[in-house]
Amino acid sequence: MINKEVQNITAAVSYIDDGAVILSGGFGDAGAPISLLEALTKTDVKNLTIVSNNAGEGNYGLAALMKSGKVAKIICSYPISAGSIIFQNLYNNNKILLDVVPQGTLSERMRAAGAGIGAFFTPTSAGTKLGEGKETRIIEGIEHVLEYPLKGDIALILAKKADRLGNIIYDKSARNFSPIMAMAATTTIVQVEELVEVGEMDPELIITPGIFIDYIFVHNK
Amino acid sequence: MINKEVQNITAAVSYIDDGAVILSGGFGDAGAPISLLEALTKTDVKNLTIVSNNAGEGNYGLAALMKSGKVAKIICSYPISAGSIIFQNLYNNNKILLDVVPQGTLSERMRAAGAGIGAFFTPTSAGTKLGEGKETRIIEGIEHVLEYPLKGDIALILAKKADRLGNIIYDKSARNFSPIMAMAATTTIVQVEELVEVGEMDPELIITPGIFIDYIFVHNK
Amino acid sequence: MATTPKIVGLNRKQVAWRIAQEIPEGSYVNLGIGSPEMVANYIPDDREIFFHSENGILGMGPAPEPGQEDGNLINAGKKPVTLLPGGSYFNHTDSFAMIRGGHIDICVLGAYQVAENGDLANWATLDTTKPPGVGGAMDLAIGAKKIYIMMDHLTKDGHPKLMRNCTYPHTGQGVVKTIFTDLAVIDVINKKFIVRELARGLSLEDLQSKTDAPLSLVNNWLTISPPELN
Amino acid sequence: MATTPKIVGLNRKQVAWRIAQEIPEGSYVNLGIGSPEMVANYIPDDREIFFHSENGILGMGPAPEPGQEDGNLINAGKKPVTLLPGGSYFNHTDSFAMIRGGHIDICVLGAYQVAENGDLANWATLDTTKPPGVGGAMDLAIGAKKIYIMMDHLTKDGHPKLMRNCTYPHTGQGVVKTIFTDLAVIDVINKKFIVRELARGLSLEDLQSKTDAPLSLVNNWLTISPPELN
Repeated sequence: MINKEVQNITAAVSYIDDGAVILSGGFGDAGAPISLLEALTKTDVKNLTIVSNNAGEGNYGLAALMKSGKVAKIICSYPISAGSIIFQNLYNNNKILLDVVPQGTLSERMRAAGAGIGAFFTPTSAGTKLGEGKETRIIEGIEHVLEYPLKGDIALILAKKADRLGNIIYDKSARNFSPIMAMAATTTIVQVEELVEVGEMDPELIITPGIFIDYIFVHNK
Repeated sequence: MINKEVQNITAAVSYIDDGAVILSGGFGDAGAPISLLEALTKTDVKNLTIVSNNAGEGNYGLAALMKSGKVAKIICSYPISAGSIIFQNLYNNNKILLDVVPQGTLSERMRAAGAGIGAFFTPTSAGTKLGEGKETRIIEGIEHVLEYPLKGDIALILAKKADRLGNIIYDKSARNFSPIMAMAATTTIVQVEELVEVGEMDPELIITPGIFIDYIFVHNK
Repeated sequence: MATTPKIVGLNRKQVAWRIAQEIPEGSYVNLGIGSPEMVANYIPDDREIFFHSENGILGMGPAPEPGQEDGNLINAGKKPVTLLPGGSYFNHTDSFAMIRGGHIDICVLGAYQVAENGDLANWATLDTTKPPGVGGAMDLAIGAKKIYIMMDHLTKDGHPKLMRNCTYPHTGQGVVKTIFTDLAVIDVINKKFIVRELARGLSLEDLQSKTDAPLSLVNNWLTISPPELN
Repeated sequence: MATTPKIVGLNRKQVAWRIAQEIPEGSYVNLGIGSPEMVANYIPDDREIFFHSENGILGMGPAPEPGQEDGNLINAGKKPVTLLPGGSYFNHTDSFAMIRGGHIDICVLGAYQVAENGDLANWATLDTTKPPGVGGAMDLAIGAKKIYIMMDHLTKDGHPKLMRNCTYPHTGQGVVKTIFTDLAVIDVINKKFIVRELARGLSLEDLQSKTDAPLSLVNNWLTISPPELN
């Protein structure tokens, strides 16, 4: 019988290796897998690349992981939230690399990785500093830039409920990047509030089918 | 107060002009907007291009529309179902143009139209007859072909329930192409079984938000 | 006595009010982070408008009552919001498909500068000591059917923000449709600034003196007549 | 007495059984229209396998009881199916994202021809009088992690189907992993056909005489030992 649940959080993050590209869910705190990120802080892995919309806030979650020195690079759309002090200190001291990607392009590049699209032309960033150096093409009279898939070794995401097969549902706007990151990573680890029986979730309502989920960590057990 | 419901089926199809590109939902009969297609048969429009997975079956729905002589061209993945007699007769008599597109590419091209993607590279059809004449590129060692968006003037789709704002849900595998076609057309007309009050549908369960829906025809009224 | 140097200008709430009047019933609207969020407060009661938030919400409602905040229901500025009946949730990629695919009717954004050809600069200054951050600005700029700009006519230092050419980094090229400032309503038409409304008592000459690019005034121009809002 | 010309060969059900044994627990599997659908009938009872259908189903179950058919719950062959507990529905684009994105572990397809380099021909014949139709075959061919082919070793006319080069139009290039025929189990390794199992009593020479491309036999080859299935 398939059971994707891991027994503890140490096991959940044991699948992450040095140098991994980690897709970290959430928009601000909504949907951020805080516990998984903090468990990762306690491991020996290093030289991580983080892909996430923001660069952490305060001293917890992603910010704590960055503070631990394990993050060599962050790929994100908006690292300048008022609370992103740890990131900004690291950046100012040249302790972390930053790649800023427009939010829709960030999301679409991960979708391309998950959907087997080799590259795509988007009008976003054409003619701007963020489009500099990229291949461009005029399509239907509009300048587009060519963007490539952004694939993760690991996705760390947060959800509301899972079953043992890895079917998951989210809560309100905490859904945000997670369904796409789950598709775009080789291995996806989800932190959920509740494990339910197989068949308990409405099949019309399952947002991420188990095919995209590898390990489930139930947080409030 | 917004109300996207039309009062009768004649009004529903009155938005369709000569030469329109119509995205017609369904996989076989599941999700096919049979009544809308048949109502269209009774209008004076002509020279239509139909985009649909199949080429109709029997004498009803899409097959009836083709039989009426209104369809100049069909873009589909699989027009050779056993029951597609009307299409096959038209094709054999050079009365209809056919463009065969791999099913995933058909769907992805419509998604690109709906999502503002200018073009995309896909490995599907590379090195095959269906990839002939297309721009190709080797990405990560794999040959890809460049595909362009497939936009509709009109989408005709079937759903289970709608509210007056155009939020809709589908039934089981009848969902298939409809959510994507609704995004990819300038004007989307949905045939539904039931109109429900605003707020009655679970916001987590709404598959196509009203932003993609222009007109609602309630079939079993 | 408190003084304000702009005796004829609209205050921020009045600019938000003016923009709200411009939004027809049934519109799907994205309001940028900051001042543009105020536009939602001034939509006429009899108009049904749908607010989109790029983090995956359509049908976003106002801030919740104190104590009713839900950390999983926030807007693009990461502030607690509510969902109206008929609202829905979707993932980020679908949300930006709505934006990039031209499904959002109107997006109201702030700006550092707008050029007469419609170029928009609102994501980065010339200060390179701070890390850059773009968020969804570039996607919104190229994606929404109409880009409305809500901004002060001049910078805090008194420099013009309506320019012949943007000196700040571009967010998008030729994307701005209309600019709503404390002093005027200005359309971008054929790469020119065309003034269609002026604050009470303001002349085109006054406005031109505060504007880098040349302005034209339409014949049937109006005076902006906002209600008192404090 | 009924006669069958292939006295050593497996029947269709036995080939389906053989493929079913090859599918590990937890696999996400797409079965092509036609004979490959039979594979689902022979999955060992203690193995949990998830069947994907390209029209937007994961966790597809067997055909419903007579009278329980639902026209909105059909498989890729448009035949009524059921949904198992834990199954889910999604749109066509998401379904092909699963396929093209390499999330399907195994896809079992029929074929007109397979070439020794793994090229697959299964969507069109050389008959140009009929309209073409490809369905999802090309997406499945390039997308699934492993492509298994279920086919007769020879055409009905006695021509080989395992070829040096496909003479029929390609579905995909270099995509086939393993071919299961009524006579053998053959892997495609480094652009060569490597036989690893033979039907009872069959020699490699017998098999080579029915095959266009050269065959090699692994040292530890096995005899296929299916149960009786009629």
